[in-house]
Amino acid sequence: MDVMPKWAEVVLVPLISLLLAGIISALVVLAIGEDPVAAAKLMVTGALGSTYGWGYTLYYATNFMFTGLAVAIAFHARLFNIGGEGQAMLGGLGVALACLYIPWPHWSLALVGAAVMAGLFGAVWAAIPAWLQAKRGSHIVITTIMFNFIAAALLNYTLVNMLRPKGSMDPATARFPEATNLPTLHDLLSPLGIEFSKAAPANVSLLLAIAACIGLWVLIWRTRLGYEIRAYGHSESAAKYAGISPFKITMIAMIISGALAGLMATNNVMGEAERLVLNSTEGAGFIGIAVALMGRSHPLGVFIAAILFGFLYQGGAELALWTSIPRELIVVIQALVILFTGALDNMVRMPLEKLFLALRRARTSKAAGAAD
Amino acid sequence: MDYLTLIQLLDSSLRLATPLLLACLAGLFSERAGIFDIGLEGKMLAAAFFSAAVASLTGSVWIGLLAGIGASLALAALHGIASITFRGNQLISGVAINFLAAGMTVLIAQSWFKQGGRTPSLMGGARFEGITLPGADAIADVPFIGPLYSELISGHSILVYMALAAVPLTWWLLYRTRFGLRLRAVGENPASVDTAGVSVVGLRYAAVAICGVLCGIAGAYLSTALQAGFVKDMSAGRGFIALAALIFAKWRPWYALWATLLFGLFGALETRPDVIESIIGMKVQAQFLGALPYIMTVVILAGFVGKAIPPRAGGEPYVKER
Amino acid sequence: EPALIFDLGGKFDKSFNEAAFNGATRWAEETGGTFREIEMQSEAQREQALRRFAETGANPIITMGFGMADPLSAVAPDYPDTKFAVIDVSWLDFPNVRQVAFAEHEGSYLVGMMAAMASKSGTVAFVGGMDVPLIRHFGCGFAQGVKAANPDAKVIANMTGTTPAAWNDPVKGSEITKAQISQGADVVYAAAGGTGVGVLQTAADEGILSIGVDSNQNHLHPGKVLTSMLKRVDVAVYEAMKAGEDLETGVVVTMGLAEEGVGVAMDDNNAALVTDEMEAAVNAARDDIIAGKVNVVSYYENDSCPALDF
Amino acid sequence: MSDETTAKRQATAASTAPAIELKGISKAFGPVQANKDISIRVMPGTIHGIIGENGAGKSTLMSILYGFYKADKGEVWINGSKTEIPDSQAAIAAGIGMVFQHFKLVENFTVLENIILGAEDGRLLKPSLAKARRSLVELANDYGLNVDPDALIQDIGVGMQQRVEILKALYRQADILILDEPTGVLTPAEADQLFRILDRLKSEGKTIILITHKLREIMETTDTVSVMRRGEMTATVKTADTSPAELAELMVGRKVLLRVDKNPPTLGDVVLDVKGLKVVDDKGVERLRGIDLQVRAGEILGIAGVAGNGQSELLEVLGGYADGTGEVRLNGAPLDLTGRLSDGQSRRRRGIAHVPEDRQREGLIMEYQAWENTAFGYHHDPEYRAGVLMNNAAIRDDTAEKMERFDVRPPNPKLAAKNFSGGNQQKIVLAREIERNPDLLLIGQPTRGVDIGAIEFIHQQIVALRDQGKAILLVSVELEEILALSDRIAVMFDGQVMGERLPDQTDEKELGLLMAGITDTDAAAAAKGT
Ligand SMILES: Nc1ncnc2c1ncn2[C@@H]1O[C@H](COP(=O)(O)OP(=O)(O)OP(=O)(O)O)[C@@H](O)[C@H]1O
Ligand SMILES: Nc1ncnc2c1ncn2[C@@H]1O[C@H](COP(=O)(O)OP(=O)(O)OP(=O)(O)O)[C@@H](O)[C@H]1O
Ligand SMILES: [Mg+2]
Ligand SMILES: [Mg+2]
Repeated sequence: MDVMPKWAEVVLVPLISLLLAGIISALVVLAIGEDPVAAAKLMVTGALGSTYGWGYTLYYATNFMFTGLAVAIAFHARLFNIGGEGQAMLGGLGVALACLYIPWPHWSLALVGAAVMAGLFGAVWAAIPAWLQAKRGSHIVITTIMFNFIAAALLNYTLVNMLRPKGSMDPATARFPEATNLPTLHDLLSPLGIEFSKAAPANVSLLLAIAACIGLWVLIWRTRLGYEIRAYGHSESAAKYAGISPFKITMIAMIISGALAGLMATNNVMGEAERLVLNSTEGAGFIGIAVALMGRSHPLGVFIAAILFGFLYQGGAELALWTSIPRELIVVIQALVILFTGALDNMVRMPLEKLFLALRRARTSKAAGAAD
Repeated sequence: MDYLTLIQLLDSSLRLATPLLLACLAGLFSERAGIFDIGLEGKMLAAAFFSAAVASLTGSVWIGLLAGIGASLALAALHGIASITFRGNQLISGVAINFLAAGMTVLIAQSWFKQGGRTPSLMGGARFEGITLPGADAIADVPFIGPLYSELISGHSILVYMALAAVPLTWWLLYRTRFGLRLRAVGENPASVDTAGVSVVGLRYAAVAICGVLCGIAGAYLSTALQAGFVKDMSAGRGFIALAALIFAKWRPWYALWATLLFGLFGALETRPDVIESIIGMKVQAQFLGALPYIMTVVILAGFVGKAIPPRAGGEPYVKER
Repeated sequence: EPALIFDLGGKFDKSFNEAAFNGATRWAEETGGTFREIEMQSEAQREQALRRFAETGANPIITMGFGMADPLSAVAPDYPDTKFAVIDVSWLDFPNVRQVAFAEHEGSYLVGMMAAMASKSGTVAFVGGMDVPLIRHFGCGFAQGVKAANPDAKVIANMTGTTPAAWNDPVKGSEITKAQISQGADVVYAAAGGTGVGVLQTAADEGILSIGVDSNQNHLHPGKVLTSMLKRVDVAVYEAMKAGEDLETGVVVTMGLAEEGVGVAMDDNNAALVTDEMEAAVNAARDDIIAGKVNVVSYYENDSCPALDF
Repeated sequence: MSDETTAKRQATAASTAPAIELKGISKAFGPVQANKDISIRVMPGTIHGIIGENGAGKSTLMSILYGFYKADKGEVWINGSKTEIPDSQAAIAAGIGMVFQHFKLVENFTVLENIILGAEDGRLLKPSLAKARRSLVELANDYGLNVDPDALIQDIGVGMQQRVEILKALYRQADILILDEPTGVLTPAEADQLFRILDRLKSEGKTIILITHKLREIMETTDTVSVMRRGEMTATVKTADTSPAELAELMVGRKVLLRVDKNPPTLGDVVLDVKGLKVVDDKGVERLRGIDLQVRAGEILGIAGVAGNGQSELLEVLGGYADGTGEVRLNGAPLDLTGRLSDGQSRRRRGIAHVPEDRQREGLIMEYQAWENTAFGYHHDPEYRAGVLMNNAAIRDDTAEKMERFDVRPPNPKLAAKNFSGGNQQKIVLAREIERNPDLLLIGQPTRGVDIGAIEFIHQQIVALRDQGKAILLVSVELEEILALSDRIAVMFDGQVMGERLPDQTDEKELGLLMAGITDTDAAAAAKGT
């Protein structure tokens, strides 16, 4: 039986946790001699106060949705995929190859082609650790960490020695052809008469990410495969009893996970940079872990957590732009948000539960009194 | 590869392995007690900063070491409060601690020293110097054992010897003392400890505290022994490698030593492409060289190690009453 | 009001970005002016920062690093009235962009000569940060200088890694240096950001000479740093700010030896280390390069180095 | 025994104060009121029984006495003086020992380590271990509690594990011993031995509280008995003054049939035919060493045996989640034992349903809601699916029906499995498997830990399925259950079938000998000898 009404669990607890994170962050801002109220205002208006701000917030959020979903689906099968970073790097490689070497007639086809390549490359990079886990018992946490480093080396090699245009200093590919450039939200929304900032990088792959959220929700909660993945995640022994193959589930879950991480490249590589640069993932794979954990591995939760992190990134950028607050402060604020909403949530929940229980007791005893 | 090169490689391996070993043992205590800790990295980083900062301010590396341990302990306490007292998600707490340390160290460094998130370079007594073991100079010229003793065994900072001593000590503590028995039990089945009348919470806090101390030493080793000061993000992922080594070592102290030495050796080999080339007989790409330690790890893991079974109650908060 | 955009390394990277910051600070102190600045955290902010500053009327906008080339080509045409300066880029073509490129290979060549002359063992070493072409460019010039001074000299080159962590891993820098010392190196040149701190420290501890990079690092270990390869980013930034809205754009400014954009650091800290002979050789080489009598090959020319294998 | 405890014992024997007195104990878990104002007195040197339905609050009450939970209200008096028991340490100090329903042992520790855990004599283990080893020998001699002190818990059977739990309490010199459903996992022989030990302890003046669902045990061993219902203590009576039927009624609030009613079987064709079945586990140990069995339609074949003699492996191979060698035929057609079709799905398609021995580890996903568990293993069935999707509405409707037919309480398809009591969890599994109308039902430990009201119901369902002409392979360590339900009994020992008997031509004693590995001829000889 639930002690608290659902709205309290879903809304009140995270809200109070966020508030606490905000208060502590404010104290830190104060400690380094800045004005926390102004800083907060700056973050909110900078990230949400204009379509320009939204455009950036959503751009970052798109990255985190993909990597968050990737970690989440693996969590459902009780697999801890720390390798999102490497899988996303490989996804970038897939996108680059697709965009550079195939003459696409239109962006929509290019997006499909690039997405397939990105997913494929990411999936392969996840499938190897999955196979090693399923067949050889090699702990997936170690192997995926190792595969991140290996991916970085591989990417470095291909960019420095193979894909870099001759004579360029920048370890990056050439710009992708015009035809592969994805429409931004400005391009998508202006035909509808909605004015959206032209400069912001949020693009059509946001829709892809949202589709991935919905698709994953259907997969996890509505399909037989999702049912099997969750069952395996909850209890391997019971899964075996029911005829669910651990090998199959491990492979499938990790392949989906890797493909999702790889798909991130449609946003940052194809949608934003329009070329593959060396450090294109910038730790989004790791942020994905925090996003999945905070979103409780539920696609809707991942969606919301991704937007929250997008907000922190963009708001933080605005802070850095307009104040002399060092960028490390943003990292601290992120840490506090993760800490309070993700790890110290019971600190808020426990007293709330007591409160609601007391309220309920009072109500039932009153009702009993009235009945007498 | 000649003998002296081998000695140099092993010497380098030992230095590189030391912070990994300390962090690995730190993780071992915590995880053996059922508290997963991916915040080793953050604790090490915080300790690296505070030990260097305080050593630089006071001029005494020992006070610095204490400060580093203190900082690491503070983060360990945070992890304890989140995951023991409030039964939070241990992974999330660890992630948060890593972020917190990465941000706070630079913020504080900047406001204290105004050198762009660094500490000033440490001089003299503010640094751990290598210790020359008795007789090292005398026998340095003796063939074979001379270099072995004077180069490889002698000449490290005291923290290296402490880390090496920590291995048998950890083993002894875990397997030969009451505390160790209870600690291992609480990671396997906390209810068994609880019904035996011993505090689960107390034991877990103790384990997390030991973890903090060891991470503190690891961090101090980075900034005050291997280096002479703090540079932002200087832990450079070593906490994660230590975690990998811990799984590699199947949560056992002696295996932890071998696993971290192996990682150390890989790291040392990476600095000697000439040696690798002479072994495999061809030139290796720089990038491949960089990836080699990680590839080797995967190969060894898949080929020889097999399944590692973590402590059964690991990662789960102990909840008596739902 | 001028604006300054730092590269991802952050303004206190003890080399490139910090030099820019120093130049800007000098300008601010001398003129009493103020400037805007931003440290970026991600690739996507490059364009964001450019537009932001352009929109709020900052002029000129000075940006750091080759990574800015691409975003700048997207932004510059949108703000024809704003003047941009970009450091380390030379291949764009916009009327409102001033490109400043440094001949790092020439400076590295000079310190390479000094290294070869200071070396007793005939073996010198190079430690790079992240393995990117720019760093190979440094190493390549260095190796050519070494060979010029001593054709028999051996150059050992190592990169720290393939991820951005390679810029901030002094521990690994130390270990690499120790490995190089055990191979006989007695002078080491570090072009590795924060990792270089470890290289210089270890060189000082182990009693060999080191060479700093970008800004003058001779003072870090007085008497133990042979010299530093100066890359006068500070001068470029200072001058761009001083020119203000009159900044000349649409040009590529090459800061080589002739322009004193690169050079070797000589001060009290290393005076005892630099022999007259060394100084003479360096000066002669500088004159020869400026006069075109000596050609230092750039790594970019055909992505390979005549004096060193990467 | 030390002088000190002897002195204490004499003191308690002399006084007339109750060994234990609980006054007005209340305890709530969140919204669940597990104990309501409970008072109870237990005199020293007696055995006091506690019975009650699943979830009545028995374990909770005892856990409070042992300091595992903290009561919201109420007092504990030990030997006539009020005692605060904030934690188990205090309970141990007050001379209380408890053997929990779910053992509290560390699986990968040795017996000895488990025994000293928390009761070490000093900071170092060596002396503690040596001392415990000596005490263990004494205790083994005194009570016949033999265990290998150096065996790992994970390597010994549950019966042995329980001995370790009892030894733990005795090692801590407990005067008051609480046993929570101790015989749920024991063989009759082991149970008998346990009760002999309890008698022995009682005669030494120790006080014992025994929680059990088995009325026979209550009648045979206790002096007084308390009945709990829905968190309240509804009655406390002298055992001599009551009867099983009365207790059963007090417990569930209605009359309960204590015997299974069944007609003689009408046998059909052979459904399951097993020949020379062998299984080797991942450690390379041969767990089944050539099994031959047949089960006919309309028949219940009961497999008796001490836990760990291969019954589990037999069920696993037949259920499709362990590999074996040999020949198994279902309705005349061979089953794949190692290949691609050797999995749970294929088995189900062939008409084999399986109620596993361990409902919480295998039969259910504890986090899944009841309706999801109803489809578990059958989630690919056409009626439960809509393309790649699950047909959730259909499954929920079906679940609601099944819950009603099987009287699952509460009949809420959306409650997670972990929130049902053990008995109701078992009913969910049974409903799922029986309602598939299988040709062959494999059923392991159908009533383990289940209260008598639910046992009655479950037994009826099994018999009803047989009467529909289905073949049933029943594995149980409860001899009583085997005898009551089976049409034929096979006894397993050490991976082999020791022999087959008809229920009306054998008794617990003969079966017990077979279960101990004493062969037919030995048994016959032994029988003659007596
Ligand atoms: N740790 C716990 N947290 C929450 N609720 C609990 C806990 N333990 C028991 N309960 C609840 O308290 C009530 C009494 O449980 P208890 O285990 O005492 O029953 P019981 O009489 O021992 O049942 P059984 O015969 O099945 O063992 C049940 O409703 C149960 O769900
Ligand atoms: N988390 C919970 N919240 C609310 N009620 C619960 C919860 N867990 C269990 N219950 C209730 O507890 C009662 C019995 O559960 P309990 O855990 O005691 O099972 P049990 O009968 O002891 O099982 P077993 O005998 O197999 O141990 C049920 O009525 C169930 O509704
Ligand atoms: Mg129970
Ligand atoms: Mg119970």
